[in-house]
Amino acid sequence: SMLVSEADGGGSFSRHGILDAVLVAEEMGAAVAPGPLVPTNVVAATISRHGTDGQKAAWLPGLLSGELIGAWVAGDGAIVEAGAQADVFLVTGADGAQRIVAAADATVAPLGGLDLVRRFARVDVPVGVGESIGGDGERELLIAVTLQCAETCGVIQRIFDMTLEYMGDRYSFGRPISSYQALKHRMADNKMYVEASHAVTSAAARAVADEAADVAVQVSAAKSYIGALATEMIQDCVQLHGGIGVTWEHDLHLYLRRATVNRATYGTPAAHRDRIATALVGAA
Amino acid sequence: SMLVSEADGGGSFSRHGILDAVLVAEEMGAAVAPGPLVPTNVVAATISRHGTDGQKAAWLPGLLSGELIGAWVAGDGAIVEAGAQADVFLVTGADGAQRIVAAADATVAPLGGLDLVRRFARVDVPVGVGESIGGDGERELLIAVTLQCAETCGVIQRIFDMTLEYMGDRYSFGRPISSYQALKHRMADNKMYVEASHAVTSAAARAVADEAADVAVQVSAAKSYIGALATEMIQDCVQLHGGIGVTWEHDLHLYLRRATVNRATYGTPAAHRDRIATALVGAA
Amino acid sequence: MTETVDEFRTRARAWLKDNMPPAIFDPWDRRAEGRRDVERALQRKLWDGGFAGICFPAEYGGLGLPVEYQHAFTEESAPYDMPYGINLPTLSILAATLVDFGSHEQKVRHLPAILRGEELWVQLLSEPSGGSDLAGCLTRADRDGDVFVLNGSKIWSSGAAESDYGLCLVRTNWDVPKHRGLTMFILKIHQPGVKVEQIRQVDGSMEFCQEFFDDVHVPVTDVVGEIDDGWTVATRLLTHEREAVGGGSKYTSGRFVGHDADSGDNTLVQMMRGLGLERDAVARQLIGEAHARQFVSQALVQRISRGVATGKAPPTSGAILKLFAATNQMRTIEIGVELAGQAAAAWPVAEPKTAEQQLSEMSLWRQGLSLGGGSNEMQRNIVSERVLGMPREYAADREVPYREVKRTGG
Amino acid sequence: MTETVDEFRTRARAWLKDNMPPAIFDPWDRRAEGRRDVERALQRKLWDGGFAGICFPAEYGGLGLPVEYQHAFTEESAPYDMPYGINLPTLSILAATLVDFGSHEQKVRHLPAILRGEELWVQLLSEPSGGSDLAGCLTRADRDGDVFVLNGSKIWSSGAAESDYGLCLVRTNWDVPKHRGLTMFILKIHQPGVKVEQIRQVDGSMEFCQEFFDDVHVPVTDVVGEIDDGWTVATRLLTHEREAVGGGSKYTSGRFVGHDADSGDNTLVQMMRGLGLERDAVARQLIGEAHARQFVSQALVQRISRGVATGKAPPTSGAILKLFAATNQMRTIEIGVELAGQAAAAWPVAEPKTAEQQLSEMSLWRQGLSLGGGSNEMQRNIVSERVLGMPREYAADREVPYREVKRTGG
Repeated sequence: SMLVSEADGGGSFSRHGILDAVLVAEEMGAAVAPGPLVPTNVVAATISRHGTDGQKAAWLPGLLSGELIGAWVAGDGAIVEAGAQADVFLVTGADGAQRIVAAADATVAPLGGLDLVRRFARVDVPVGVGESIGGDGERELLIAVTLQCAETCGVIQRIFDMTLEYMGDRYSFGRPISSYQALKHRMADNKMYVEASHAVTSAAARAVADEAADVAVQVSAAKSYIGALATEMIQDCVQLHGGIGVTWEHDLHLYLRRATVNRATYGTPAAHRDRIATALVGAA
Repeated sequence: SMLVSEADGGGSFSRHGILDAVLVAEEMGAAVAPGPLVPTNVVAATISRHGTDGQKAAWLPGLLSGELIGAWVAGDGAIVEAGAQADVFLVTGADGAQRIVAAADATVAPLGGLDLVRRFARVDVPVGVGESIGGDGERELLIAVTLQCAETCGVIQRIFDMTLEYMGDRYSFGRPISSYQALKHRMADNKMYVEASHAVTSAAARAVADEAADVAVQVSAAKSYIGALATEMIQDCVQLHGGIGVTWEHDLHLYLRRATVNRATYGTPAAHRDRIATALVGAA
Repeated sequence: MTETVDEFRTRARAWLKDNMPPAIFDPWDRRAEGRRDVERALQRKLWDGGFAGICFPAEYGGLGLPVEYQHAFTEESAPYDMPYGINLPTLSILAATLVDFGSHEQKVRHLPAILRGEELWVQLLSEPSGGSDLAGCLTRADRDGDVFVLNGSKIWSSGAAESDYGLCLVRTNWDVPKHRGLTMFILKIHQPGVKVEQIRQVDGSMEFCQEFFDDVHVPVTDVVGEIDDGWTVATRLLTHEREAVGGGSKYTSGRFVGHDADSGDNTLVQMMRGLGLERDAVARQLIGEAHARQFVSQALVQRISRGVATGKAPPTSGAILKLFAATNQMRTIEIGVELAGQAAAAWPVAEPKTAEQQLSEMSLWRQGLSLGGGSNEMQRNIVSERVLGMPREYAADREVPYREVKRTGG
Repeated sequence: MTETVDEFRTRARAWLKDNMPPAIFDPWDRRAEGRRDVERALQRKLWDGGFAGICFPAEYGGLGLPVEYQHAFTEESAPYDMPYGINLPTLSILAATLVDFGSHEQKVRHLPAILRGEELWVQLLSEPSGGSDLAGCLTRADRDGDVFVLNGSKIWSSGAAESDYGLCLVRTNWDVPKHRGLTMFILKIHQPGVKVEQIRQVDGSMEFCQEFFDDVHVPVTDVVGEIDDGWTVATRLLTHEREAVGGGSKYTSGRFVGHDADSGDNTLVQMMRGLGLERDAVARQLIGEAHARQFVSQALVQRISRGVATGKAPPTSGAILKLFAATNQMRTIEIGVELAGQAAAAWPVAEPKTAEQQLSEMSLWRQGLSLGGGSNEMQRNIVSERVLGMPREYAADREVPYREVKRTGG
């Protein structure tokens, strides 16, 4: 993982692991890759940052090699990404207290879900099991949301490129559909959305890397901007594809599923807007 | 007034006064006429429906002839339409109890406002003054909102017609701007909005006339649909007019002012959406 | 003496109570397997009870009554299950077009059978290469004496695999501009040379089909309208489609018209309760908006239908209804996804499905109504050009022999 | 030895503290009467302190430094009042175009004067009949020896009445297609034959003007670029404008660029507190959205500016910034109206105006940024055609002698 310090066996291509992880996340989005992007990164980062030597020795080598899978149980554990695949859980309580819990010590119930390859589970962790570890869930959330936004950027960039190409190839009424002004204007807006999404995600990633004073607001700004915009933009691209866009054979729906799941998890856009409001005018 | 029974000196062109009043309201909207449309109608309707013979004799002839102006003070009286011009107030308390109060018995402070011809005032009515009258403010609100929506329909219909004509006359790059597909599609949407606004307002007016069981929801549906849609549509028409659309000389801003004021008063769209939610899932 | 609307209503109420099963609340159940046979039987019941085809001509098996009678029947039928799927497309689009353009023999042969639930029909207009450009079709019919020989392919036909007949638009003349070389045929689906393949949609369902034609023989007597004048028939068919999908057809019987026409409003309320969001101020705004839109939708159908019926609005105004229905579906499902929150991502596997799961899966298919039956873009063209009279869009294929026109992949 | 960015920043911080007055929080005050003279004086201070024209060529009075120095200065200047109004249009559009196309003599004559705050400039492009079609201008210049004689009218020039010079696009040849018969002139505003009328906007303000030209004599030496090649100059001017209005120009100094570029974000927070809505869940959603958009806006400016600077993005990408800035302003003001609720309709008459009154009046002018500096529609054309390479829109006036082209009222 790029979020684990070099001393702990991790490493990164640049000074800040998060900036590299963001690039990987974008690639995963572009390919709608299945891998547990967020959970393993979050768990490994917390163990590297706050773990005892024993905790590091127990889990980091496996997490770094990919032999072990980590998952993050926040709040009530109703929807935990990779919960049924995980070997180890980072559990964050309502009070922010964190524990490392072996999967065998928790009760796991796999869930159905919209994403066909990335799975979720309900995870119930009994009181008192596991070992205490530092951190309070906030930095975990910032990392999770930043990576998730980056992945969604990869998704919408790919969909945008795919749609632009399709519009040039497809003729209607003797003209390529890319020549119709109403559609051109929508693609101009979509281009703006894609660029703006990349921009705010990069800014959020830099804020996480630099531990900027306003990092929480910057990360929530990214999620609240991108969350519903991504699904709306993909739906517009489905529309621009015509009937083929709603068939199983066309990949579009895989991207729509991923973007919808990313929108709904690690705090909805609405929840993140409320976090921003808290920063501006205090808690509700 | 068309909302006063014939026995009380009112009268209407059809069985239901509200349906005729709606037509008048639309005309007023199309002309951005100044007259106190809602207040006098609401006050006269309540006196006709619930007033004693004495109250009717004291106020109705004047209200019907236009010699007297009525205004409706609901809630805290912070923003009362025609408050500074009124001779008589219908006051609805927080508990729904209603009173008829002569203007001289209240404290009136004129306000500045967005509409250049339709004015508002702060009205403070001392406890205990005035005469009790029936009703609880609910039917008053239904009449007010229905008339207001009808007026806004007149506003957006006029703006739509004006814009469509302008687009045919105006050339850009050697073509009338009405020939650009991106603009045509926006006008198609605008046409749909205008028709939908007329439709839901007519339905609400019929529900008020028939005292339908779901009248409250129907009226709130009209307001919550039309409220922000009207201002947004007018702004789009400003945009379609180009620079001339934001000049004082062009009438567009008069309509925008009226639509904005109608949106903001007698319950915001948000307040009316909440009323609908109450009907569906109970009070908040 | 003619029965009044009120008398008709009273009689219908009693008959419905005695004959029709209770309504199916869940709109998703109406897409279940075997549903088509259920609907054929329901339609047969209506026929036997004398309530089928209320606005269809009496000469061809209908009741020949004004639309007010149909509205009354539809209102009374709300508590009961009805053959909603036969409304659209069979009754309101295909049979409606036959009423307008079919020969006397064609009407006698098909309309009563349709009203008895014996024939389900489908429209065969779109082609794989064509998209919105329906007149740009490449499926061809070559005349050979008293028959035409069809070759080509059609796509996006709703439920063709389980249907009996189609109206099929094909090119019969390549030397004239595209709108002038088309002919509309009645086509039996299940016959040699016709292969039907189902298309799997994003939500896993199989509503649509693609058909392949390999030397299919069609008698000249199955031409609807004139040879090479099929576009006139197709235009009327599309007008009926817009009205029907928008909810304004007089030929539909029962409240649910079009797939998912319920727009998920009930599902949203159910979900809000299930998630305990009744007092959440933001959720209340969303449900309030969705519900308001339902009222607007109904009111708009009334306004436009009346406008068209009385001649105050042009017939093309049906495009406004179609556009509203489709964009309203987009917005309502978006509201659902927003309401569902985290629950849109994953759910306990359960039967019946939770409202969140239904909504979330439905969101994949959100643009369905915006694409089928003429895309939103086509409706906006129609509204701007034919309702508002704005200048026509430049078409590169106008007044050019069709064989010279540029096409996808060409 | 060259000063590093950090050294420059430190020196700037100290100088600003000692010399510049505190920032004006309220963006509306920046439109007050007399503001232009204040800004001329502020610009003069920058000049005297050696901080004017950081990215302008040293040869013409600037500092000739890379953009990082300007960014550092802008960041440091945040707490202080700056000549924001001179940034746009004088420095970032008109002076920028002079840098690119002016002759050596023109630059020597005007650039130092501009950097000293002595010359305010204005663009004279739009015409009453023209709208977005800037090249379709009808103002004419006829050559008479060493001078051209101008006749016609320009409109939507920002603050022309209080400005000194303009770049004015006029038609010098009617026998060629429209883009090939234009010439760009330096035009002194206050001279015989030029009449300037102010236009009253919907919010009562008088920012824009219309100019009337009646036999105005302009020396040939005031032609910028080549005669009949003014469209090349205008195109570059428009590129500078998009960058500047979008917030990505290296020639602006100080954070507020463009009118109301603050987008009312602070006003919204102020209003929310004033109305006691801090705990209203719906209001919190709105303020959260507005604030998030501010971050997106800033991040987008950075991304696109860097992309253009490094050649990764085409120069026309400035259109994305302009479109975002304008649509963001639309949405932010709409959020304000929604937040204000009933208070948007009427208010106690007070000085200073309440936040609600400001917002409400500002909403009348909401489309200002979407119209000025190239409408949103033009930006969408540019993004789709020149950034994305989609096919060009059909123009009825292409390759036709301009005197034959159809025009408004023609």
